[in-house]
Amino acid sequence: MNIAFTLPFAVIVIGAFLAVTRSNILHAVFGLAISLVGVAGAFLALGSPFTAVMEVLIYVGGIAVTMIFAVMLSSVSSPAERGGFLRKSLAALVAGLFLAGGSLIIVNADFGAGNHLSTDAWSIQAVGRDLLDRFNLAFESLSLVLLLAIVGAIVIVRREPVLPADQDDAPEEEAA
Amino acid sequence: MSHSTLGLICLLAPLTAFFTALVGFRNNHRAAMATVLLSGLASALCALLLLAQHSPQPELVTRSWIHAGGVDIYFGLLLDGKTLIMGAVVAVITLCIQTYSLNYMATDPGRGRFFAFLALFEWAMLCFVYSPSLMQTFVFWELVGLASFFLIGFWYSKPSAVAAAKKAFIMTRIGDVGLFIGLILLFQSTHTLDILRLNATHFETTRIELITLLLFVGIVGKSAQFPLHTWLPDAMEGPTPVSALLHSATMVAAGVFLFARFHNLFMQAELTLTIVLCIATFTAVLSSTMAMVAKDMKRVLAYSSISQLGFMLMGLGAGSLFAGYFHLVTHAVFKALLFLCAGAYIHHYETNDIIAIGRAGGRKLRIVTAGLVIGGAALAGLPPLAGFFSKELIIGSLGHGHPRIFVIGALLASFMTAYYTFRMIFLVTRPNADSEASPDQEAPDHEADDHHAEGSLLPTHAPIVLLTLGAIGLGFLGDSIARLLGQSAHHPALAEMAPAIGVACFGVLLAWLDFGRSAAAQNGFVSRMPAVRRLFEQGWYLDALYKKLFVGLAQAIAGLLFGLENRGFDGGADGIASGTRAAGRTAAKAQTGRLQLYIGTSILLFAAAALYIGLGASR
Amino acid sequence: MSQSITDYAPQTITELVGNPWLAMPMAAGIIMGALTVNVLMLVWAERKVSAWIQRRMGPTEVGPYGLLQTLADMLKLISKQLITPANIDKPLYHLAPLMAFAPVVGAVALFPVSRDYVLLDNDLGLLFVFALGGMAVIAIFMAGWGSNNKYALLGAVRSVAQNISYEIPLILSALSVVLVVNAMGGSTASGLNLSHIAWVQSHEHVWFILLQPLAAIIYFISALAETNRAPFDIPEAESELVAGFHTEYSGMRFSLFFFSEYTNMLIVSMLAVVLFLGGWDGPLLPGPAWFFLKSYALIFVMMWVRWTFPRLRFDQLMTFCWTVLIPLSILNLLATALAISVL
Amino acid sequence: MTLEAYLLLALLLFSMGLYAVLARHNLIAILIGVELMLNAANINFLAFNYFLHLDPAMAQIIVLFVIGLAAAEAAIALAIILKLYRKHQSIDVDAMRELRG
Amino acid sequence: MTNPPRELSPSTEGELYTLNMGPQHPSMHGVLRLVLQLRGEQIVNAKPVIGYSHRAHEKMAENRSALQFLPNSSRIDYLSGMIYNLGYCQAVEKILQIEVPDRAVHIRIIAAELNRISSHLLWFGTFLLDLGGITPFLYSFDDREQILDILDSVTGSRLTYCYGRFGGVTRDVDDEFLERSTAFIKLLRTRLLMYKRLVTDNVILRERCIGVGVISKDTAFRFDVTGPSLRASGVAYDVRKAEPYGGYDRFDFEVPTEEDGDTMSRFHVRIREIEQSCRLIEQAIASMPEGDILPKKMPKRFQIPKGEFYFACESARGHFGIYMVGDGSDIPFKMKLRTPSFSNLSAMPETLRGTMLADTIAIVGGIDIVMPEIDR
Repeated sequence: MNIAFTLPFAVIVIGAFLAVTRSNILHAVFGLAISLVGVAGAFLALGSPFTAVMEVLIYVGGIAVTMIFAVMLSSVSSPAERGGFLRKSLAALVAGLFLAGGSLIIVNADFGAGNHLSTDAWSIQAVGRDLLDRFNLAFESLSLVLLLAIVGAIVIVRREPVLPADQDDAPEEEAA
Repeated sequence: MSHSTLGLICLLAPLTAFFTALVGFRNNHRAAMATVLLSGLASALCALLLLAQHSPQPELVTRSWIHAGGVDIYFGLLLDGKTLIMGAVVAVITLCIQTYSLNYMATDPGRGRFFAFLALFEWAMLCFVYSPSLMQTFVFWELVGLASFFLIGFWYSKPSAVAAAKKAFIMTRIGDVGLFIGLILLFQSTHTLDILRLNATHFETTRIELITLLLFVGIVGKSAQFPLHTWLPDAMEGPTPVSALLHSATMVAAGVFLFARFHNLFMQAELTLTIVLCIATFTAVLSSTMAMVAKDMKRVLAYSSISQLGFMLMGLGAGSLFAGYFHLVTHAVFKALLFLCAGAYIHHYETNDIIAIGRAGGRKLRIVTAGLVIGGAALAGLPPLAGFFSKELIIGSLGHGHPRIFVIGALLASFMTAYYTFRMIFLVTRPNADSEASPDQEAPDHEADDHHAEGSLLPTHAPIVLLTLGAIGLGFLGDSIARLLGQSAHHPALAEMAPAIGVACFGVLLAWLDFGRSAAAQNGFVSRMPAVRRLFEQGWYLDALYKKLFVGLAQAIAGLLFGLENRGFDGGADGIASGTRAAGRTAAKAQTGRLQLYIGTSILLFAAAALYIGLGASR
Repeated sequence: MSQSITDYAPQTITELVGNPWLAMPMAAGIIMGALTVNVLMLVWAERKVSAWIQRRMGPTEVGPYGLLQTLADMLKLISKQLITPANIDKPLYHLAPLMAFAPVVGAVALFPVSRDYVLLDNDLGLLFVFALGGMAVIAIFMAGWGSNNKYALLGAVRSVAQNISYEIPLILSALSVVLVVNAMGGSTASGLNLSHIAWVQSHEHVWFILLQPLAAIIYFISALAETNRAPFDIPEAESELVAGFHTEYSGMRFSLFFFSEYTNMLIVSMLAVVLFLGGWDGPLLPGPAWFFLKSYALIFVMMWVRWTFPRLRFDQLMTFCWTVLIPLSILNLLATALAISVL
Repeated sequence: MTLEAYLLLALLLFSMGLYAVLARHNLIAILIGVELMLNAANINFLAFNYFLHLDPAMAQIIVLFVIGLAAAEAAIALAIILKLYRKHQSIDVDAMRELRG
Repeated sequence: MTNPPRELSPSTEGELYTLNMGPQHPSMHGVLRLVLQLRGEQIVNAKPVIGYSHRAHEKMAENRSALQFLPNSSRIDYLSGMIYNLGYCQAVEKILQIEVPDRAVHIRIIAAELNRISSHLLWFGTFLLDLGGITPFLYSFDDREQILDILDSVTGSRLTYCYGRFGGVTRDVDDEFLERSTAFIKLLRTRLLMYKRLVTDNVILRERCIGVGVISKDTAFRFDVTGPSLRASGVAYDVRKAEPYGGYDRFDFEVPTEEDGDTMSRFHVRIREIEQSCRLIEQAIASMPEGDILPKKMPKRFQIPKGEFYFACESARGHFGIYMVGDGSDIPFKMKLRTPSFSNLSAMPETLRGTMLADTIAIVGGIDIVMPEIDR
């Protein structure tokens, strides 16, 4: 086996397994982070270091961390996984069916071009130029979407500033 | 320095100053003010240099932003006669006003922010003026509106200022919708954003009527023409330098400038031109009447702005680019002057009321009073001041091949302009404590304290003197401006000018009789007709009318629909509803509210479909 | 552009041993050895610098000038009993020090020590450094959460908020340098390549601190915050949070955090040298000498700052970042882009 | 390695994400599943590009867009989750059933 | 017994959490424990818990004679031990109406003011240490060390002095002591200039202190805040001026006040007090008379007459009061100490509410509490 494939493969699958099965939600998030590092490794192996770096920067450094924040701000203890077995087995059934069907398709399909690797030259400059030229509209829209998402997120979670409690809230001795 | 460098400095200096002042010097007012002032100076110098180096051919300095769909969207400068003159006017007047604000805002706690917004305003206006493309024009058209919103609402703790800012913003936005649709239609029919190419386009169809009308809607909003003019008097809630800026070289001028910019297009649309003439003439007369009774100095000037803008549009609509444009330039100068003078009075006497200012000894501010008189005379169109030449040209251009009604309207407005201007001047310079006139508010007594004497008066007086010189001398530069615009300057014969001079003189004379004489009642002839007076004072009840009209209209429509619904639909709907409800109750059982059930089902179905297609494909 | 994962094996060592898969652990070993020495020296230097600033002697007893004092301390830390607090989140608690430690080692390999010598020459070097730096945040969170200690948790939350916020001006200021590099160095090589950045400066005979003074200042301030150094040492503010996220760590685990913190100092200093101070460029002395001279000079400045200023408050720190540094760095980036497109 | 291997890896990752979305109670865990699925798609994009050598820059740009959208989606989703938590004192997906019939 | 904090509404309750700051915490100045209820980093409630170093000084005083209690007095507040020690002596002198010779009065003022400076210098260092500035701590300790040396040379101890005797002081000072004190004050003036340049004008320090922990005049009166903290709120109350004792009325000095009542004001007040103490010492040295240090005629036994007595002096932290009830025997029937840090600390819950966690450190550090003096 090729180590350039198996290493990311192992990391992705182990991480995803943790992310999917751990009932401690914080562990699940860390599992996700591990899995995403593996995905970045796969990107490297697929000849795209730039996206790999971006994956780590944005996903691991940004999204995973935001999730951890959300976990801490919401539930410290995860909700009990009650009514578990039926639900889990049903979900596993659906996912398994999906997996089986998908593999069937992949194995049977002919992707035409065989397995010769892409050696086409690309550079950051090319990516950048395409971003600002060919995909300019998508790029600008995405930036707008991001901006709106940030503003929207702030608006959604904003609450009225709670003023420091009044003097009356101080521990009083009156009942003593 | 090359044109592109000059142009870039001219545009970037205010932007840089804006950010530096707003972000960098948040707590350092002095540094913020200095930065903005320096940037204003740089811009003015560059704009003047550009003007001095002008070449007969339009020149483009641009940087591309996006190529998309075969269209090149770019930003930059278009240097031709129109933009160069207007750019210089904007930059110089802004510089004057910034200098003036040094004193005017000296003790305001938010002065750093104020100066930052001044810089933003200047930047937006300059970019708008020099714009080579529709895209840039529209972007900065809106930015001008935004900056004016910030400035009008500068004293944001004052509810009236906030309301005025909102009103200005929303009113102009109404016009902008029209403008936006017009621009899109324009782009759709020409497939270019380039203003030069646009102007060279010749339209065969009547579509141009629609386009220009829509553009004119935007101009009506921004240049405060009837029926969207009501925001402008309210915009007086901002600090006076802001009013000076709004009324002279920026904001309202943007509308007229847009008209001039697309003059070629407008010339192809007969119908639009007629509508423009009607609205402009009506606005000029209407707002003049309001100015005749206003006691608030800034309001008088505001109404006069509206009416002068009407004049400009009359000139442009009558087909004379030069006349309208010339009036735009001269008006910018003397209106800025008048506002700065008004600001000096208001700052000193802490009242807006003309009568109160006069009685408190307004004439003691000699330089300011001189500025007021000269600016007022220019506004009234007295020879040989700047306003005279441009107004003559407009009335002259109306005389050629247009219905008499427009000329009469223009003469009427001109007469009233002279009347109310000199009413204001006489009330300030020849106060008569015994007259019947009663001020709405008294000026606080300033004999005892002299805190106004603090600091140098130079920043107040220098711009006033400079603009006074401009108001005197600019009228004689008509030929060179015409040359820059590529138009021939025609000099109307004395016989043509006679009626205009006549009505102006008559207006002054009447003002003298009503206000100037030592025995004058100082109430004006209008007050002998109380109903008319109230009508004028209430701005022809337009604000109230709008409220009634739109609210009432909405209610009427709602009532109509209500009746229709009650009788027509309800019966049928009830029957359908009960059936639906029964069906719904059954179907709702499937709606478990369990998100994951939904997802699972949809995934399964999707997977089945994919499997079917996939297997089919691989077979 | 690179096409295989083996491209990320250190080139020089790969040439030596022949197998890229062998070269990676070897490089890691070499780097860790070097870093250990570096950290020992830095701790000693910190003590001596602080002593000098405070008019004390600093360590004098162990070894000449107390040089071996930190070695002794390290031995002590290693031999100490590992105290594991009760009710911790075990996997997170135990993994956190390693997570803090690993990315740091990876990042060091990317720096060009001289014109010819760089352990791992990569066209995206700059981005890799930032990406690896971003992973440190996770480690801090694991430590803070895993410790089951309120001070540690508060420290972790502060630290993460601070690191994420200050990463933005850090990257933006570095990006304006990248723009300059691309404008000056032609489009053949990537402006994100650290060797290339250094090469352009020596080739054009201009250090980017002269072209990008504002970016340099923003970078340095953000770097102080990224490494949690005073006056931004709020996550581990001793007087408020005892020791922040590593309150509950002792012995070897603590020393791993300590190790990564001091190595982080070295990394941001080296990055500053590459970005702004011409890398290995300098007269007379050989490249590596200049490179490390400049790096350690910057580290000295960081120590100097630490022993001079009091600490900011957390909200002041965030306000400073979001209202001053980020707008300024964006402006600087825009101005740079504009200047490049005009000139 | 072959294209099929990467496609299978992506499929596996996707299925795991799908399982998380279907089986977990915790809204954040569901979000984690969604992220896994998005990343599976990303692997597919790059794998197809690598093995069928299409336009090299294109696949990367698409992946960048996906990452950017994922960031936006995570921000909004987490904000909503927080709001739900404040309302229900729970982030159990079964607690959010106001829309049931 | 105090009640638990009132229940908050359920919607916010889940977001509050309790943080025990202290009794073992780097910046709780000994063994103060603050029970903080936090929302994020904002303090909703703060409750000081004291008593971790209670040593029953007051009870001890009721079981031994006044002379036997004398060494205890400087242990109450180990940072201004000299002032407490001399204050206790002056209290007994007031009860027994013992005349103190002029020279002893001068010496006492020099010693007490040196002690006040040393206390303020220590506060200066530790306050900045709390704010994260480590270096000033070592500088101010360096200066303080000289005071300790000077006082050591005449009293024989560095911290818990027992220099006072009823009627005077134990040992006469020599010229060397006076010269060293003069030299030290000269040095201190230059050092104060340096501190101003390096510390007081520092932007970060100002950001951390200005507007933080404002104690209004009203609040100060309600909680009986005293000392520099009171004067920082704009009240020019100083026992040395208000009820002159120990010869302070013979010397010229000012009571520095600030208006804002925030931590920065307290900082300034203390720094300016150091200057005033320097002035006092200089005057005392300049006008140092020759003569005895103990009165010629002394009672053999120090019997506390029947009745209630109160004596107050100004310690480095404020109004220090000694209340004694005598029954005619050697041993006081009852003694109660009114210590300034206690009342200053009692204003903390109200001051801390709504501030950030980091401000807690600045505020608690800024009022300069000494735990043994609170616990006694």
